[in-house]
Amino acid sequence: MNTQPFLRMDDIHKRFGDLVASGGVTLEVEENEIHSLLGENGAGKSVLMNILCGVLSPNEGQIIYRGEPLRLGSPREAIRHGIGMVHQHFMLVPNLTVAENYVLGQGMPARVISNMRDVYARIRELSERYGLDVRPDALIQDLSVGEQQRVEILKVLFHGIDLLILDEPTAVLTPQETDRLLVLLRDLVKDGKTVIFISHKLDEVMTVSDRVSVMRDAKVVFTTRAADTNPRELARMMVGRDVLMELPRTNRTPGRTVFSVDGLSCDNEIGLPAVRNVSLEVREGEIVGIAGVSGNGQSELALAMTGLLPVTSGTISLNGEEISRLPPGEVNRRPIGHIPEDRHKMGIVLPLALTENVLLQRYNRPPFAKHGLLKFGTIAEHTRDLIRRFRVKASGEFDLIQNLSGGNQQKLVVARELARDPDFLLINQLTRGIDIGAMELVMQEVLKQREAGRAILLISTELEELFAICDRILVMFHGELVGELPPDRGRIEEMGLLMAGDRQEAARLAAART
Amino acid sequence: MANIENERPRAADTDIMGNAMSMLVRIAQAIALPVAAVLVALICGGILLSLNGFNGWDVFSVMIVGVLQDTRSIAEILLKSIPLILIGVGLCVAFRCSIWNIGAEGQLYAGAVAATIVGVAFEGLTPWIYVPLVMVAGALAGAAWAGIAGLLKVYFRASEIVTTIMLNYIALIGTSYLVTGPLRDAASAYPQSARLLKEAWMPRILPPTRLHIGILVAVALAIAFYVFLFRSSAGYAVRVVGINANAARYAGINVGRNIMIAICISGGMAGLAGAFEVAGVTRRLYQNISPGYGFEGIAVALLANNNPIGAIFSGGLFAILRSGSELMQITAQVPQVLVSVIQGMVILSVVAFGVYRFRSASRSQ
Amino acid sequence: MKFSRRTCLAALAGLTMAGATGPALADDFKMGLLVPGSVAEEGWNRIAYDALLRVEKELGADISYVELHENPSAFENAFRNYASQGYDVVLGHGFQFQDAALTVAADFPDTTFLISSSHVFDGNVIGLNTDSSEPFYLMGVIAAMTGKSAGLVGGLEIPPIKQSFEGFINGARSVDPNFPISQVYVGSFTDSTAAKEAAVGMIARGANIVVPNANAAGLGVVQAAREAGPDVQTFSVYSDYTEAAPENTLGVYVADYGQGIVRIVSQIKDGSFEAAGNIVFGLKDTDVMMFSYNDHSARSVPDDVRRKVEEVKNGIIAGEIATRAD
Amino acid sequence: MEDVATLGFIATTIGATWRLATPLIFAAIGEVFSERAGVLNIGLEGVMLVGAFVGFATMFAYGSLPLGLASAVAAGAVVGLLFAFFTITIKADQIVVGAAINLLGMGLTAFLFRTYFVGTGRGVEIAQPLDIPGLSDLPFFGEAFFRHNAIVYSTLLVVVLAVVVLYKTSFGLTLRAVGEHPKAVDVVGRSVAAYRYGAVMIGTGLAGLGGAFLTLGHSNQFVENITSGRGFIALAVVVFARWSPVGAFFVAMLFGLFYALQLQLQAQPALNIPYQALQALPYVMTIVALVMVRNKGDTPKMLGVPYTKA
Repeated sequence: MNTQPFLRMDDIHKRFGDLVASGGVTLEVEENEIHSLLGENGAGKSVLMNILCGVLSPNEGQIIYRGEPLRLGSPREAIRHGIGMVHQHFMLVPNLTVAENYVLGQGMPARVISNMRDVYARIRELSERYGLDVRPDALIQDLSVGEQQRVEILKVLFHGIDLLILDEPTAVLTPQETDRLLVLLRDLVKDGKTVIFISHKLDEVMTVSDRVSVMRDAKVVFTTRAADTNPRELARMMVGRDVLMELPRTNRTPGRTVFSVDGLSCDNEIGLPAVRNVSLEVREGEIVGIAGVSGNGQSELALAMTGLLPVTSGTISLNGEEISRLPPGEVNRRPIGHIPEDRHKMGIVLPLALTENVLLQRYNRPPFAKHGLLKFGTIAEHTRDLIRRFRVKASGEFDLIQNLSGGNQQKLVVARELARDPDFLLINQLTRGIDIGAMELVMQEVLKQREAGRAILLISTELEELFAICDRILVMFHGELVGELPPDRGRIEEMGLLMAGDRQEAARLAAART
Repeated sequence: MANIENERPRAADTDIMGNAMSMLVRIAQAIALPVAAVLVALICGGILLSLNGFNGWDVFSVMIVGVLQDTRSIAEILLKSIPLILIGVGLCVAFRCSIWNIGAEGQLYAGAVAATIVGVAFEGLTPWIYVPLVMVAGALAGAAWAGIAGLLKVYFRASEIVTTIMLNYIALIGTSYLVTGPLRDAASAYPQSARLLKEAWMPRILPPTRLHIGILVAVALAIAFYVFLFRSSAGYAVRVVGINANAARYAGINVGRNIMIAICISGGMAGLAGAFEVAGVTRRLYQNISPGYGFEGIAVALLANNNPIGAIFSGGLFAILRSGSELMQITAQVPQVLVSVIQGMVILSVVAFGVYRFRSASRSQ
Repeated sequence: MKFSRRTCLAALAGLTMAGATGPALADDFKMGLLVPGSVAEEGWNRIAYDALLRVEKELGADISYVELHENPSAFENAFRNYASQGYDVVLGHGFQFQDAALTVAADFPDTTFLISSSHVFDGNVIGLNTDSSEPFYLMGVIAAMTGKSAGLVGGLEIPPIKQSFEGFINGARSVDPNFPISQVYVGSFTDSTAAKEAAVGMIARGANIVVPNANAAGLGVVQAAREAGPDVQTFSVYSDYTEAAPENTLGVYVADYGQGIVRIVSQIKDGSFEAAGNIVFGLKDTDVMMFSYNDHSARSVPDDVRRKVEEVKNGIIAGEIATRAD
Repeated sequence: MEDVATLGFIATTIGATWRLATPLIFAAIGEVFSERAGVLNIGLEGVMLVGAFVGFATMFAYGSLPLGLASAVAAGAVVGLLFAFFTITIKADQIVVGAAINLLGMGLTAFLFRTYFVGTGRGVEIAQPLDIPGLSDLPFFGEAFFRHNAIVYSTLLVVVLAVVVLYKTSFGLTLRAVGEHPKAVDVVGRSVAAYRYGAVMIGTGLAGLGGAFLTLGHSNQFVENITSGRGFIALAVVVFARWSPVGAFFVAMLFGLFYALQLQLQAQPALNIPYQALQALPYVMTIVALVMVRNKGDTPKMLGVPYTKA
């Protein structure tokens, strides 16, 4: 009976033009297990899972599911076979309700939607069974990211799925929410479901999985039982060599205060208060971290600090100069660097060349411009220099930046900002979406800046990143700074409570520790 | 935007031979696309003619030979190309900034009206002052008219597509009012303005033809705006705003100001075109002074891939099409409306070829 | 509209040679026409096109026309194109062609430039005017004698249209100084929908005579009259389109511009043409300007009115009645 | 002199309003479908011309009003297919292709009209006003509301149908999602492209009908450029109506009112305003309206953005 596994993806190939996304992947998943799929960005995890849920079709290879070959023409067919996926970027239409999202694409197009009452009832029932707290009539755009994820998971359950695929589900969650999710996944397995869990967070994978597969360079290179491995081994399999997660750094006494914020408040784009009365200071040779679940005002704080969002009250000073009322063009003229949160949204201009991206904030002043005209010779030389120093993989300085991988794009952004020789460097998500190799390089570069006496503020949702390089970590919740901790992995639970806004419990924990 | 081809300036000190070669290849590609597109459109037009009882081949051969037969014909084409190049170049700047200014027609009228008001007002002024004055008046009025749409976009986020279309109608109706009312030539019953003073006329550069200095101005401005867009800081800012407004803000570029700059440049160029029409060609303001140059300019910019230098050639091509269509009707009685069919087809085939090229480029990556 | 390879090549050869050797070469008598809009429209542009066709038929001339939609900058070039190809007569159909013709005329003394709706007279540039205020004056008389109130729907506010309306008003007021008349300009020669609604509005407010002067858009007015039933009447102006609303058409004013043109052009052709000034066609030119009644109208014009109109007409021809100021 | 405020004047104006709004209602509601699915079609003017011409030509040849209207809808949909092919399949810029469609529509209808209809001079039989017993003869209300032809009344039907299709069917739900978050539609196995084709063709089909109203429901002749800018006005109506079919109906009525007032007020000799000021009114009001409603962020998020799988 059990000669055939529950699911077998056999020698799957998928190419996009010359890019090989799956180069003969073979993956076996047993029924009723949580099977984690680990891998760096670009290793081919998402493509493989998109093939499994019918969004993409493979060039070669076959899928055996419950002993039968499975040919999927569309995600609808996958759902019919009981395979569903919770995507990393939610597939929820913001101007529709939860229930409308659930019935989206179901049934004949000409069907008049009349059974909404049944849909509501079913949603309520499932929501209660798994303790998900989802209201069927809520508009998606009114929900928080965490709520939206619960809506997504419930959607898959709503469609009666047996094999559930989750693509990096914990990236947007607090540690507590993550724990809750992991418990939920266990419950689902108890109910007879099978889960494929994509992640790059080793600790979660170790906690939740029955088995783990590691992907590298578009292939599955390693599959094992979770009990038989350890994080170090998994990390080595992911990058193909040992990874040093502990970066060496010197003990250094911070110098004078370079950058400080006092009582800062600002509103978000739609006019709601986003940052409340934030005060902090960053000194020479110090890396200050801001931890928090995304959506707690960090983005607005970063924008406000660089003049991109108007400040409603409070002051920002750089080297003693008050800059909170300056327009961004003026802030740019100060020795301040800013690595933005979402490089595609603001850090780079995709259809332009590397040179023209390096030019970005300094397009109108020496050494790149003179008498209003751009000096391409100087710009090109500077760009070549950055490419060399930061090992950016590009065919040349005139290559379009959209042809570069995410990691190389980020390296160029980091390179550009560091090359501006800033006294104060603001980093919002240093390593988001880049592979471990690039991660190490950029983290080391930032540490070098610390050695050189720069003041650095690192906003991140990745605790690993913060613990690795920060001197102290502030925690942000609902627009406020709710606590400060040293970068001590032993206090991660305390940090999680602060990130969830539970100051009392965190304080109790801190008290108990001493 | 359809396919923002990226201008990639090369540093002088890199491989010169390689640069020259790749430059040639790029130029060849840039030329091959519009030429192929125009050929396809002409073939479609020819088929349409043949289906309706004309001999398409003969019609087109008459057209091409006819429009290029002598100095005067060529001068006429150049004359027609002046407004098309000016408007096309201006729209290259606007489109590079992702501003869909559909209102060049109205801005042309605004320029024509201003040029007329100035052009009939100052007796005894020397042409050395008067001619530039008329040009400046036209350009400023066009820029101001476009600026209304710009302000509405920046302050009220009103879609410039809609506002510029509305402003077209208002400009046309306003001109109709002016030539039947306040600006009407007192000496005539006709809805036309008084003749512009002789000193305000655009000097002719190739007598006895009507070709005037506008062609030199248009070409010079095309080159100037090429330099502006691809070689200057200000033009870089305009382009970044057009591609990614968030990145522009991040870079310290004032998005609203650059939207205003781009839309006012395009409006100013259209206004200048209007000034050239009244002061260089008709010498009076009529209520229908433009046969749709403002709309044609959109196609001119597109065919040029939003490159001002390219707009010189695409503007010239559209002028040939237009002259040719008049000749086509004179000699072969082919309805002139066919020219808008051909223009439509030119646009569609440019789009189709452009996408093909874009796709093959991305495959090779 | 067949267009053969042979004629095309001939035209091509003619063109090139004309360019090289000047106008004297051409043997055949040739006439060209510039119209400011589509000859496919009922009304103004069509009149000129019909005239051109008659010149071809009756005088055996080679003809050609070009439509220059709202395009003043192209006028001069078109005149030059024709003149340099040896065309003997070029008709610019509209006052707006006048400046361009004057500019070109000096270079082509052998070509006669006729300009419609213009009072110009300068060497070989001669204005031709069809004074539509005269027939419209008659319509005004009829309206005031048989109707309650009248509405006039114009295209754009340009002299030929303004003058015709002035004639209508003067005619009506000569009968009844308080006769109510309203006017609307729809601002377009193509928007027949707006023209119709303008007429519908007038009818609703009591007008039982509505008269268009808006080229193609004018058809909307006829349509409005027809839908309003037999009580509302209109006139067919410039050309005869009685059949569009046979029961609602009181009369037909046909400007047989062709006849007038043929007359002038034949004189030019045989060299007998001597102009002493610009030419005005009026009711006196009975071959050119015809006004007739439609007996199928539901409210056919009664005989006493017809007699009165005949009197007025004679008065106009005799110059005793001025149909408009100036 | 007549008083502007008389009941007769108001009744006439209201009647004219609805008739003048009718082509706008069809075109604007069609465009709501298209834009809700993320496709901006500025080629409406050209499509309406094609509808006006094809409807007229069919009626001329076969004398059947239903056939004429149906062929106008079909012709509009065919032009929509062309537009959709370029913008959805080839992923060309929607504004550029729309501009080309306008040129083609204008040129082709004029070219064909001249080649085949010049000199025919004859009109066609148009849709007759319905005589509704008891209502058409009512004072005031009869003139204002109950003396229209079936095409005018069908605008009400179109609004209702549009609301039902857009908000009460699976198709409509998916269509709205396509303009907002196409990937979400893709992953549930519906083809984004197919929905966009559908939305565009519904839009152009209705625009074709709007055009046909001009030749088959109002004047009885095709005239070159008979739409006289109504396609562009319809675009403004959609923005003003915040992409709602019901809104589109009322905003189109408002524009109809401006048109009607313009024509009616001109005929008032007592009013001493240059008629051009009245003519400019609808366009000025559009701009004022845009400023007043601001951009509330209910623009379909993916409007104008081609969708690429994965």
